[in-house]
Amino acid sequence: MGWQWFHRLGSPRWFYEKSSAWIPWLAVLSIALLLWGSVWGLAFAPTDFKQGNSYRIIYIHVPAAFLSLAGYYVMAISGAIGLIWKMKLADMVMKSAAVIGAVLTFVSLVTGAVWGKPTWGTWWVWDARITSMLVLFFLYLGVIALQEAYQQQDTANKASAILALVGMVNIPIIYKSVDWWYTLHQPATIKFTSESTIHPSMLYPLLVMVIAFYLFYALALLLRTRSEILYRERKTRWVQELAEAGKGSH
Amino acid sequence: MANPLIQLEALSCERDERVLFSGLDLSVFAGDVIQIEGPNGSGKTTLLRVLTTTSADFSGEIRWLGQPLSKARLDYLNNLLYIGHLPGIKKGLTPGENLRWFCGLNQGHQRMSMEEALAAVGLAGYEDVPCYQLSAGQNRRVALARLYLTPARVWILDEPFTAIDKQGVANLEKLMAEHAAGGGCVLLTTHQELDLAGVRKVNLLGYRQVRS
Amino acid sequence: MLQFESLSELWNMAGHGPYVWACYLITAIAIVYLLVSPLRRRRQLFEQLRRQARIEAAGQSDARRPDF
Amino acid sequence: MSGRAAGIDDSLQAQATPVPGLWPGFWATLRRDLLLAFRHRGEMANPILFFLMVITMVPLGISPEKAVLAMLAPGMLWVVALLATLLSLDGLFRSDFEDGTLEQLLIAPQPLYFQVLAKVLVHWLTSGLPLTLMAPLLGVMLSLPEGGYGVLVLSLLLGTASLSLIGSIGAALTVALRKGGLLLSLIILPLYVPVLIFGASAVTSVVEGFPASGQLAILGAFLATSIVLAPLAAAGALRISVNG
Repeated sequence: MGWQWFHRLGSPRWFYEKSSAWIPWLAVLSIALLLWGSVWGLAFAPTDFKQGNSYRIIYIHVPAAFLSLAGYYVMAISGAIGLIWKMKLADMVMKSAAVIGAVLTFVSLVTGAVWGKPTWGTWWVWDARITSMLVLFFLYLGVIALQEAYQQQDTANKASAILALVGMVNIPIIYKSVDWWYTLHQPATIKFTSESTIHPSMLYPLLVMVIAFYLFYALALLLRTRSEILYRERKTRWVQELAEAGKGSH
Repeated sequence: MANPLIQLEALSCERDERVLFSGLDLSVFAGDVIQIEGPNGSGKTTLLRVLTTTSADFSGEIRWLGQPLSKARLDYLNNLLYIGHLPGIKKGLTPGENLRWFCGLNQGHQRMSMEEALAAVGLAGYEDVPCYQLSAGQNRRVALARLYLTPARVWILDEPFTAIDKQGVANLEKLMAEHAAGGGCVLLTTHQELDLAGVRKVNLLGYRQVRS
Repeated sequence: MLQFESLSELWNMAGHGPYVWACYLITAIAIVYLLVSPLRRRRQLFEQLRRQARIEAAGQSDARRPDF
Repeated sequence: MSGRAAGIDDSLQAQATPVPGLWPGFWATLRRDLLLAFRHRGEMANPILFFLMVITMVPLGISPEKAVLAMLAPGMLWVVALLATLLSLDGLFRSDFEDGTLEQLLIAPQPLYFQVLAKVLVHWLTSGLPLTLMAPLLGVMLSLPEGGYGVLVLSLLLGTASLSLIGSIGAALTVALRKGGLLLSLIILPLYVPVLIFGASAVTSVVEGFPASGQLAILGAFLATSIVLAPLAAAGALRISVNG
């Protein structure tokens, strides 16, 4: 009895129908929080006396960085669930999470680079965090490339799930190694301290943005997984009926 | 009635989101020679691959000596010999070296010497010739020499007669009959008509799912 | 408390404006992409399925006609 | 062992077939792959030649000045050794996949873990080990300072073994793909980052007069972890690749 929800969750159709109710809530909430946090961070939060206004990039850089790492775990764990319990829905979540994670990692990389220009006077610094982020980005790209390389969907899922799991085991090691490498080569002049000196009035909008990004991540994952469900179940009657009934609406 | 060696219960195979066959129940007894039939694409090779455990695209249960395969896997594999489309022969090695590797994996359980086995498939004197110098048919026969060596009870053969001459076919049929009579079983696919008494035929077309 | 006295000051951010706004723009593009691409894919899939259904329906009504 | 002329009847039905030994299976694959590597010695030389040639490009591309080369040497030797290993990885399971012996390996009554380990060991013996032995020579060409040679060899010895092990996962994941080679590099290179960092840093620090025992210990830890985990992942990946 207790396992029934688990098996039902494994049914893509059940999930598709159930989840349509969540989308409006998630969409409204995450977009509203994103806008609120952005306006707060851009216009109302106090200017940092050391970095000036460029620090306002933190409000997107840090949440994006959080989610790119958390997203990797979402991807790897759902991949593992798909491998172990052969749950189709988990495979679809994994495939969706790979793309979303890669996009968010890219965002945090680019915002980090742009932030570097006014702060350090250069677009790219081999800072520990940015370097780890770059490696993380490569890991995502590897999973996506492997996923795309296989014609057969089932093999693609399993292979990329294994790669994601191997990556998950490696991520802490990679992060620690890069940290260690950075302390070895760290030039004394560059010191990245904005977070240790951050003032509470600067922190609240960051908190809002972090929550907003998490909600947005859930929304994006949901939308992407749902479209993946439709694609993979396109030969079934319920999807075809949905197509007939849906016409153009959302 | 003796207990079956292999039991398939409600076996269904799905590949590329297409159901190849479903609801296949089959009991394989000692002494059986079973020919799997069906047109191309009906899942013959897939069924054989499922039976060798290299394919997991199935639902249903496979039992070995009454136990689910997941529990009796090692014992089953220890009793299995599979020759597939690809002969599984290293071109860079000699027939003797190839067979030595196979025997090494099942160490110490061979029924005759490698020379005898090669002689039985008509390759006497070829022990030390690299396989890339042999013809496709001869390579095929190197793979078939494993049948003489193995103590395995279950033989799964995918098109074993490909590139084999008439005499070779007759020898192979005789070998299969002996194997079955000795308490083994053979599952095979072939386009040829087998000259063997008591061959059971299973046509996969009969298990094709009808879409409602 | 609002930190900028005019829109142009908000835009300029004491020289850091281009960097900050570029970051927000890139993020906005990414967000829009992540929201729109699954919806677009779904619309295309539905269109394709409807087209297929139409072809199949047409085929069925012509079922008595011999092939070619 | 059943007798030579034993009839089929008694050998088949009399007793259950005994379970084959673990080490004989391991040795069988080890010996077979070593034999194959020996038959194709020409191919074995390729990664070493690659190593040599790329190292030759360094002074040509940067500067023949001794001080510059000495500074670059540890990192360069490590990066190029890593690439050379990567180049040879694509063939690890490919030929077995193409001629059907991989299929036979999967259904052998042997734990796949040890079979993969045997194959990776041969790969290391024929790529990582020669690269390691070559490295001091190339160190001379890049004017690596005197104290660095021992640690260079030791770090490569430990590190290339980890590289072969980690790489086997990628080789297993891409074995069924026609154009797996480039993809293999893409998915494996990020995983090589820690090994590269500690390997190159071991050589650098000993050249600069610091002890390298910490880095070497970490490389050893990587190797131990890889021996335990990588063949497991590779074995799982092989089953998936052959299934698809």
